[in-house]
Amino acid sequence: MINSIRILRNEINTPTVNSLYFHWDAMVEPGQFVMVWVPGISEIPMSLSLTGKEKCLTVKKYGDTSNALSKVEPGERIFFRGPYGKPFTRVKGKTLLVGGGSGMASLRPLIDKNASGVVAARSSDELLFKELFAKDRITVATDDGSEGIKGNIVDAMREIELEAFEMIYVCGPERMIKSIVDFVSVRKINMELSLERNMKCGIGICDSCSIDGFQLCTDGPTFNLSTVLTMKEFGRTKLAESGKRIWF
Amino acid sequence: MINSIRILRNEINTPTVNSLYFHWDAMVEPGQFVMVWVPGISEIPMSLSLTGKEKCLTVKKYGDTSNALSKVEPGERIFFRGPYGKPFTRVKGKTLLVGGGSGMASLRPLIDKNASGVVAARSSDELLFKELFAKDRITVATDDGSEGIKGNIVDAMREIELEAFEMIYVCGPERMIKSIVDFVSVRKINMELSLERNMKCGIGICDSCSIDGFQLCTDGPTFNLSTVLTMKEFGRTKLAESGKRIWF
Amino acid sequence: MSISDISTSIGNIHLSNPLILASGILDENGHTMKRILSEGAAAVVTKSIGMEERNGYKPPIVATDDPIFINAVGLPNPGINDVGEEIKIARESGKPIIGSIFGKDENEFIHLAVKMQEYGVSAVELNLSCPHVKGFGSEIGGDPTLVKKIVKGVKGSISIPAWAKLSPNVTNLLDIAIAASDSDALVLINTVRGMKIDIYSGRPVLSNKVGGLSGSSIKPVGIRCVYEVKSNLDIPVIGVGGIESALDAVEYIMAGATAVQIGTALWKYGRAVFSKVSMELVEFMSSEGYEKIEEFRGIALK
Amino acid sequence: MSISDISTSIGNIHLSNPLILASGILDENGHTMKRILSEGAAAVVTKSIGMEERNGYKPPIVATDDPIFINAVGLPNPGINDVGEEIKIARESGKPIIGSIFGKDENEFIHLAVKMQEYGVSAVELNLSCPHVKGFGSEIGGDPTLVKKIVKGVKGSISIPAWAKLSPNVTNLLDIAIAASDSDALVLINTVRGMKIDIYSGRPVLSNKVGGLSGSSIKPVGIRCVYEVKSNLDIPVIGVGGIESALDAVEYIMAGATAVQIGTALWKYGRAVFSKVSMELVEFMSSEGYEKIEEFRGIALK
Ligand SMILES: Cc1cc2nc3c(=O)[nH]c(=O)nc-3n(C[C@H](O)[C@H](O)[C@H](O)COP(=O)(O)OP(=O)(O)OC[C@H]3O[C@@H](n4cnc5c(N)ncnc54)[C@H](O)[C@@H]3O)c2cc1C
Ligand SMILES: Cc1cc2nc3c(=O)[nH]c(=O)nc-3n(C[C@H](O)[C@H](O)[C@H](O)COP(=O)(O)OP(=O)(O)OC[C@H]3O[C@@H](n4cnc5c(N)ncnc54)[C@H](O)[C@@H]3O)c2cc1C
Ligand SMILES: Cc1cc2nc3c(=O)[nH]c(=O)nc-3n(C[C@H](O)[C@H](O)[C@H](O)COP(=O)(O)O)c2cc1C
Ligand SMILES: Cc1cc2nc3c(=O)[nH]c(=O)nc-3n(C[C@H](O)[C@H](O)[C@H](O)COP(=O)(O)O)c2cc1C
Ligand code: FES
Ligand code: FES
Repeated sequence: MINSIRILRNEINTPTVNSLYFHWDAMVEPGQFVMVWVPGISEIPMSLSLTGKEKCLTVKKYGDTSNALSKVEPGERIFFRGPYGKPFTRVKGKTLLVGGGSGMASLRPLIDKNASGVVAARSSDELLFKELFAKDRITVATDDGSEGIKGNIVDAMREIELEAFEMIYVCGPERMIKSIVDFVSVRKINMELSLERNMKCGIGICDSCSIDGFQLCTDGPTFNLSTVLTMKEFGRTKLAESGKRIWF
Repeated sequence: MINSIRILRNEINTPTVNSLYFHWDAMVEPGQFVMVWVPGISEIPMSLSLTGKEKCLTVKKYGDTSNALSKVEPGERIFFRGPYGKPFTRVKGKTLLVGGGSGMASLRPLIDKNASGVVAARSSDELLFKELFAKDRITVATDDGSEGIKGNIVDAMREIELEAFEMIYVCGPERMIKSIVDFVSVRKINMELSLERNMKCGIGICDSCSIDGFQLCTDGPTFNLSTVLTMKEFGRTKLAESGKRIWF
Repeated sequence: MSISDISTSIGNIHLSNPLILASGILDENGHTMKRILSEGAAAVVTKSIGMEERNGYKPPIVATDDPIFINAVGLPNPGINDVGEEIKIARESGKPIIGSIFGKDENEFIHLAVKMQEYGVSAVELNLSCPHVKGFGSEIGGDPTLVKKIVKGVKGSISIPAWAKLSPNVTNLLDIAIAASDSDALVLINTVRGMKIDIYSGRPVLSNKVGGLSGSSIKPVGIRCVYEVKSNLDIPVIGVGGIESALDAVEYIMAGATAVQIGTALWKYGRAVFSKVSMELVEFMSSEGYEKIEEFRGIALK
Repeated sequence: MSISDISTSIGNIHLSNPLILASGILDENGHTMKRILSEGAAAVVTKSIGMEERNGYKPPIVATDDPIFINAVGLPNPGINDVGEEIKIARESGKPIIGSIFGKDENEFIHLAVKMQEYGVSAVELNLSCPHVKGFGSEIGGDPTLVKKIVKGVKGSISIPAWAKLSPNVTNLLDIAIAASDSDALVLINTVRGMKIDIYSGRPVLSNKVGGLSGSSIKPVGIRCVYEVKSNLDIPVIGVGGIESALDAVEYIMAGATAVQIGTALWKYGRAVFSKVSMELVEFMSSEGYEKIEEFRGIALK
């Protein structure tokens, strides 16, 4: 079933990111996503960046679909199906949220009084949702050094005592996640990672999001670190639109 | 969905009537029926003659299908779908059950300490379920006078103070019901009548059981007296297997 | 906002709402049709009527397993000579009665259509598509030459409109639709050939074994057929197949249908389905800001 | 009672249970196929593979509304040259891999089949029936002459078995089945042409507009096709369409199927559907007193 819901407001977060707010009375948990259809263009996976009664999609403009989506105006409709996917595991203690690219979108519902954040971007104005963390709980990295540490997300993580957290949640493009996984490797930490891959069906049918025989859309997108460490395809090969195996 | 249930026992009630007992955990109310399929032969409507946890079909042997059905042995399966139809309205006070032909089958679940009965048949050995009533609560009529009143069911009803009952339930072939309706006409009594007509689908689709635009299988088979009195087709015309209007 | 107008017209036949009772469901008996019309259907199509009385198949004539609904009724009908009486009763409603007919060749169809016109029906519907009766189904509805001949013959013999009802059980629906395009409207679709086996008896359920699948399972097939035909031909289409709610009806109308027919949904909702769907339609239209059906008819074709 | 044996064979291909993953569902990536085999499928059919790499259609590629499932994936595939690697990974499972192929003529099919044989598949499945890709669907699968030529050509060029997968979207399935009867088995059925329109946007949902209906809605069509073919031809048939439980599988087997394929049910049950159905099948057989599948295969045909 396709939900068609009029949005309440369209908020500009960064020059490349907008957030669309709307009411949708479905049970959604942090880490889950929907397939958003932009009629006439395409359909793309989007995490829910708010999971209470008010829901939100936080859209980074990459291509045609996300650009069109980011322009939806209050009162206009968005079309989507879901929610899909396995949510993050919730914990009681201190948490660290590590997001790159649009990754912070899916981590946003996890921001609470126990959460610290690591946000990375190319430059200062692209840092997403860093203002939602308490000042002393946020570590920032930018490629160009315009804010925080000059460097990538792993450079930011080096500054932090990772073992101090009950759970570390990570979300971002596979290449970024790969560098994080290589960095933490077999350290004794609890980490869940939300992966991103090409998705066509969103419901475990089409094989386009698969990794080591797991379907990201149904077995994931969240996986724990030890599962990711077993994945032979992770960070190495993925499927092109055609299904052809390609190397990162 | 077709239920396929093994019967527990097959009881001979009269030379032409058998009862098949089985467990079926469905909610059924007196007056409702099922469509019983005898693979390779046909499918016919049958009332439930017990509606508790143990259910029962009471089968009068008319033709191929009912004959085959009456021969099902303990441990063998019967196949049926349902329950279908509107049940009789239950009342608190004294009731009178009037059954002819196999009609007593659908009335049987209504037999309780408040119930009196009128049972009619061609001859003594065809009187169905009369033994289930208290001796002083049963009126019997036979065409050949071999037991009770010599005469038909209306002759038996003449002997009874009909106004004394909270509800009179009637079941039998349309011709018999017609004579009862003509007899009681507009008397001030509460009466519900379960009609019998050719049924093919049992679910309000095929029009073969229709009477005055009502479908017996979904609007009935039970109707109250005042509705039956408005029916122009009742007792006059019915539909042949082809759908052709035929006269009684 | 003014209240939405759900009326529509198919040629000169005006309908107070776009909902017509489909052929074969509760439309043999005149009183039944009259009651359904009084309870909200805008028009009814009669059971398909042939030259002679026919008993149809023995029960079981339906195999159901919600939402699956398969029937093999076998075209029971009183025959054209006796159906006049039923149509007369149904006509007391004052609403349009459409006479559905089936035959094995052009001459039978013409004879039946002329008789139906005599009985005062508003249009005839040519059943070119019964999926489970030998000699009347795909043998006719799958042959463009025969379809063209029948439609032409009937059109030349009567003055009331003739609708052609087509089957989805063909390799190329468009060929058949083109062959039938002399008619005043196409009715899409009849049932999809299907079958049910009971695994505890090991037997096909329907006495005829094969039957026609209808109801919600075939709605995507019906929508596809209407869309395909309306994308290619400029002829009124009446949509049928799996309509249970206004949302289903709207889907057909957006695919290009002028009106719709409802059959199997009576299984779930009874005769009340017509008033239910009408009410839902008014609701949908006013919440979406549509005042007339024309405003959204065929919009998915663009 | 001894435990029921649910193994079966299609020609020389032995299956530990009668459940095969259908083509097009989770079978592009070698690791995916391997995992599904390790979780209970007896064999997998690959995604249909063509001569060249193809991206398939843009999303939306599925339109779902339980139990309705329509897809227009558009035959995305890496192309025959690159699929060998995936098959190699899948073959590590030790279970049979069936290579599905599609082409636009005899020569393409032969080339693809020969390549598949080189990759070590246990059989090829000729997809003669994709309902929504121009040039590869009914244009081929609806033409008996072409079907005959392709099947003959392929059979003459390889030594492994060739199965022919047919479409239900034809006027006369039996004609096509006869044309394909040189193959080692028929696979029935591919999806039924269908479509979904979203009434709030007024647009067809699938980017390709028309797609293929699969899942429980088409089971009656699949059963009918298997029954129709097995009533007339003596050739092994593999049943596919809407199987979600052992009861569905048994229905196909009673209609004459030697084995079955499962696709859309992964939507509802995930990869676990294979072990679920296997367990249910053992249960059904032991409660009904069947020791082997042969005891009830085709009993509805009698
Ligand atoms: C489970 C899941 C959840 C997601 N949640 C969100 C979310 O909440 N917010 C959000 O903005 N995005 C999210 N994404 C990513 C989003 O689906 C893509 O951004 C989207 O598919 C882009 O589509 P497009 O048509 O606009 O761009 P395309 O035309 O597909 O791409 C345009 C260009 O951008 C690049 N590109 C596309 N996607 C990404 C990406 N994810 N990372 C880096 N480069 C990319 C492409 O390679 C291409 O060069 C999520 C993805 C997944 C799998
Ligand atoms: C709602 C409903 C509930 C019913 N409940 C029961 C029930 O509980 N027990 C039961 O035995 N029957 C019941 N019947 C009647 C039963 O359906 C018929 O007896 C059955 O259809 C006969 O089928 P057959 O194939 O055996 O006989 P057929 O071959 O159809 O008929 C053989 C001969 O018997 C005659 N005949 C058939 N049915 C009747 C009848 N009902 N009355 C008089 N003559 C008849 C026929 O006209 C024919 O001459 C019920 C009918 C309805 C509509
Ligand atoms: C029980 C039954 C009988 C039918 N009989 C006829 C018929 O006589 N003539 C005809 O043209 N269509 C007949 N049909 C087909 C319907 O008119 C309709 O085309 C089909 O059922 C799809 O619509 P639905 O899903 O709303 O039922 C019959 C359908 C059913 C279910
Ligand atoms: C998403 C999807 C993709 C499919 N792709 C193919 C394909 O590439 N080749 C093919 O022969 N059949 C394909 N099919 C058809 C299936 O193999 C199967 O015949 C059909 O879906 C019916 O089975 P099911 O109801 O179990 O899914 C596809 C079906 C689906 C749902
Ligand atoms: S997106 Fe299709 S399987 Fe995950
Ligand atoms: S038996 Fe078919 S409508 Fe009643």
